[in-house]
Amino acid sequence: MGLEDLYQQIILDHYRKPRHRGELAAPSVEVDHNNPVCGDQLHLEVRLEDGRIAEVGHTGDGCSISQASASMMSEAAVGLPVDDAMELIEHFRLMMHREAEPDEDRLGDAIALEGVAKYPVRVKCALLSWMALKDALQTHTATTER
Amino acid sequence: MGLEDLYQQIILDHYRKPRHRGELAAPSVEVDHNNPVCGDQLHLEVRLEDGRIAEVGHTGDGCSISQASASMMSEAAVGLPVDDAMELIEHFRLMMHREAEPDEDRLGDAIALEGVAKYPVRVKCALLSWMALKDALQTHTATTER
Amino acid sequence: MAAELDPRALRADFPILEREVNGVPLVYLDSAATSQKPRAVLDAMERYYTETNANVHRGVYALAAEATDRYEAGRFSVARLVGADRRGTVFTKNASEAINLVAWAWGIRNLTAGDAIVVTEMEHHSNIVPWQLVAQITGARVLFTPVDGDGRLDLEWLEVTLRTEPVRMVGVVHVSNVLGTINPVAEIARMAHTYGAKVLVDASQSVPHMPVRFADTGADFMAFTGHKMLGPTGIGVLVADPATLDAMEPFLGGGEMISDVRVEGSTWADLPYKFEAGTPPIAEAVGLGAAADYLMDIGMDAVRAHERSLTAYALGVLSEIDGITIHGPKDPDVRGCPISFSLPDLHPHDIAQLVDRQGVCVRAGHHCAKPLMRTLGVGATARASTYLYNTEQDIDTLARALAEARAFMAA
Amino acid sequence: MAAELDPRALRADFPILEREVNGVPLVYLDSAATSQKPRAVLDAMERYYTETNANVHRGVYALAAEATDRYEAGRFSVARLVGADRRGTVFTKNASEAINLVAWAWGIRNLTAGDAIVVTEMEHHSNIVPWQLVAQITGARVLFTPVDGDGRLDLEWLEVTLRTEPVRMVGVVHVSNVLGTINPVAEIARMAHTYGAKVLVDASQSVPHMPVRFADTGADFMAFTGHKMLGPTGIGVLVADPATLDAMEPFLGGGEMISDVRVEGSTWADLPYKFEAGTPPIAEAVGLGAAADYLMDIGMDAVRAHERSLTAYALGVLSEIDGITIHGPKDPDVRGCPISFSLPDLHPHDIAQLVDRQGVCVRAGHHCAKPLMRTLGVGATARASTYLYNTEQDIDTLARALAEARAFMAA
Ligand SMILES: Cc1ncc(COP(=O)(O)O)c(C=O)c1O
Ligand SMILES: Cc1ncc(COP(=O)(O)O)c(C=O)c1O
Repeated sequence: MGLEDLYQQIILDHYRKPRHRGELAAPSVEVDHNNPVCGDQLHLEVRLEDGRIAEVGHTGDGCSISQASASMMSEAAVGLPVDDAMELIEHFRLMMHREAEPDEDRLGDAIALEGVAKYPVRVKCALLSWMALKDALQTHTATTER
Repeated sequence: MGLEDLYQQIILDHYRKPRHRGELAAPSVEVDHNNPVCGDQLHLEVRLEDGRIAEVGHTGDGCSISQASASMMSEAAVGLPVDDAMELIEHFRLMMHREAEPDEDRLGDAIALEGVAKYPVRVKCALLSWMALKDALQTHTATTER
Repeated sequence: MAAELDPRALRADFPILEREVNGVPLVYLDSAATSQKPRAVLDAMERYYTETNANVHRGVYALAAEATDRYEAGRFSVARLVGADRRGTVFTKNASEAINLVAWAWGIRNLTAGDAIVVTEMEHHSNIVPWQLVAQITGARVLFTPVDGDGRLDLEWLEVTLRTEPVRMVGVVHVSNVLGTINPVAEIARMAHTYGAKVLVDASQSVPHMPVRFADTGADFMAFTGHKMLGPTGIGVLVADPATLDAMEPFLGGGEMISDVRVEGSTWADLPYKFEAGTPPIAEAVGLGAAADYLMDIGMDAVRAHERSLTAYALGVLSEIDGITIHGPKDPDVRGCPISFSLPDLHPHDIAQLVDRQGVCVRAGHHCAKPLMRTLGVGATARASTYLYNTEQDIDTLARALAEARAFMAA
Repeated sequence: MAAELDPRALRADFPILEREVNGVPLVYLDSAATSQKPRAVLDAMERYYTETNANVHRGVYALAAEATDRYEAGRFSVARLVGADRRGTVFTKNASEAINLVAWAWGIRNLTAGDAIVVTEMEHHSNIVPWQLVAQITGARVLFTPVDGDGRLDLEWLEVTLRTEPVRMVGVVHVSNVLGTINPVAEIARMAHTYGAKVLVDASQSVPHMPVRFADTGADFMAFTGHKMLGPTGIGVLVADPATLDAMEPFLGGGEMISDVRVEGSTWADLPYKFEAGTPPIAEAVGLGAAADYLMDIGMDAVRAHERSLTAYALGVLSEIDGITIHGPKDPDVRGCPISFSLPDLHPHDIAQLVDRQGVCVRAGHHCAKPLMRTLGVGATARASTYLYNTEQDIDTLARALAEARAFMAA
């Protein structure tokens, strides 16, 4: 298994030029997640409009995989209805545990992270931003329903 | 190393026909000792007269080594002044830890127990009655001095 | 239907059995104290150390990932052997630590003055002393279920005690290491649960020798030990439902078992790691996994069938010895393989010493069960115990050695 | 004057070092996590299992006596290595358990609400979390001695705290597994004792690498671990003065550690057995004894001299890397061999992953020292750590691999 799987050009590209990096002017919800095992930290902001993800912004520190993943996640998520986003998160999680065939149409560039599944210690890095998004969406739903 | 060392005829003889076995009519002091590791139990009674060991009686249960040792100890101790008995006990203890050349004149038949030193788990069996005697003598001294 | 087990073929897997003692072949009849190890177990550990030794978890490099894989594969095999969830399969250093884990982590925080902990008179010290220590600190009391003349637990006493005392925990040995008794743990667990008590089953003598499914025991906790089941020293196992463990605070603190450590306090790792502080017994887990695989390959049904028949044979041979007292049940269907016995004219220590001359290893002493020794009214017993590598010939050698020992002492 | 050590000759003793990773030779630079094992250690354990495996203590037969002898010989070697009394040399499962033993057995009974336990910001979690757990139960507080910018302890803070707080215990790491700092433990022990506090020294990273005499540390308790000093997993050591241990109640209860067990309560075995509940790590003690013998044959002065010079070399080579931050002291005389570093453009995880391609094993993460990571203001570091089998060439390979990793990520 070559490292090229893990560090594909597209991943390095997202790492070097992260999309949707930064803070939002008017986030609907924000969450902080970190991976206590490796010290990766992520601050995620989401703006929702009419049940859709209108905007995503992320800041923080982490390894190439966690940074690239946050960038790819943001790209894939923006524009999705909340329900679809939740489904996509679950699909990504299953892919990282090698329990689902990845669906490129939905994942976009994030399909490149498939190779991370072979490196169990790095899976948490890849999942960090996706789990943060899940938490953000659930938090938002819970707050607005109340 | 042959088992014959451990089970010399003289030891078996003391085991089968223990000397000084039984209780005394008028003990000066009595103690109970047991070896919790193997369940050996010993009740020891001593009668002292003019600073000498006048009589010894032992009862209890145990393996051949502990029984024979009690018999041999009794033989060696009867008639000794307390101080000499204490010295003899220490001499026996050192012999069991291979730290002294055994002195047959003082030990009598108990010199046959020298071979037990090669069997560390059995050393406690051989020492049981000697440690009981030490305790009995010290208890008696402590009580009468008070 | 389980294939039959051929002990003569299996013996070739155990290097030590080729050894001689005092010029005669080794006849090892002390597997209840510790078992011998097959080549497969020794080789698995040797391979671990020479191929992938690295500290587990969190290492990014390939060696560390391989080490972690092998460690977790060991856990997987052990969990499979007893039908446990791998999240509820915690590695400890031995069965004693597994029981202490429950006594301290659960007991210190859940027991209060006046509470009762019930154990049995036939428990191994490892399922008595931890409770006494924790009772001393919390003010709880330790009560002992009596054992009857046939070596069986007095379940009526237990029922009454559960009904009338604030019993919070019942600790019971699955198979007695002295009497061989197989206790009705599922029935005991049902009784205990009716009265809201938790149940810890000490399976140290059952898991190595018979099919044991954790769920079938009905227990909340089950402890066993690696070295008695063909595995290495230095490893034991605590099995529990993950939900039970989730509800508990950790026991030992240190590396591996944390999620985050802050000056203000710490949070815990997921199961089973929450209970595995410090560098775990990695090579030992690999070895124990290999032992579990070896046992599963043979089949625990076949192991039990072999030992049941060997125990029946041994009971027959030994009971013909003049004056012998065999402690515990006489029916091989309700007992495991430890056979304790007494002879009127030979102290257990002398028995063990004298049969050793014939290469026969049996244990003499209290077998870490002093309360039971008092119930039996003896200071010590001699104990012969078999495993899958023993044959009827080994029993015959023991019987012959006992006869010679007798003759020697009488001569 | 110690003979010099030739790492190239020693490497032949370590089978794993012949292994390749990803098609290139293994360059193992993670000995602070766990060391590799020489043939002598593996063979001692193999011989134990194939020649004399039996449960120790109390077995009358020859095999059990031999097993006991080898187990106790292991203890003797370990005690000799650190100048300890064998009665005060207790085998545990790892360093973490050794520290927990003190925290629980001593702490639960001696700490009361408001008492202070002082540790340091550079402690390994194993010397933090046990105290937090026991503090939680007793109402004591855990205070952290600050670490300054050069990776040294703030002894003034410690002095003030000892003077103004009811400090009962000071826990301090001898050599930091992250910074490499060698702490002045004897001075700290003197300070602590002046104010009536006990001292526990975590010697996990010192005993393997330099001469350590227990008496010279001034500590009441000293903990270290087998797997970092050429020994097997599954064994650690607690050293203390026998008088200190005599005054303590036991920790884990079970077989081996009792003198008598009665329904009404139990009494304890002599030292060190009082603290060794259950079947001990027998083969592991044999292996660790062989490791101690191996180290003493080479001489700990020679080990330290080799590692001091290798550390000096590594500090020189690494400090030339553009933008690197090396954490901890820069003077090789006051530090052990773990070297933690950060690069501005490469996350530690990426470093460890990328240099692994060159066969280089370094660790990335918090190294079980999260409070220290917060002090350093980093989430994680990369850490290279050497041992007696490493050479300057290994350091060169690391430097080359780091340069290539950089180039790869920048490409
Ligand atoms: C300084 C220090 N203390 C304690 C430990 C814990 O040792 P173990 O994991 O063997 O319990 C380690 C190693 O991980 C260490 O580096
Ligand atoms: C029934 C029983 N429980 C517990 C133990 C303790 O096992 P360990 O010594 O491995 O902790 C033993 C064996 O000694 C045993 O036979």
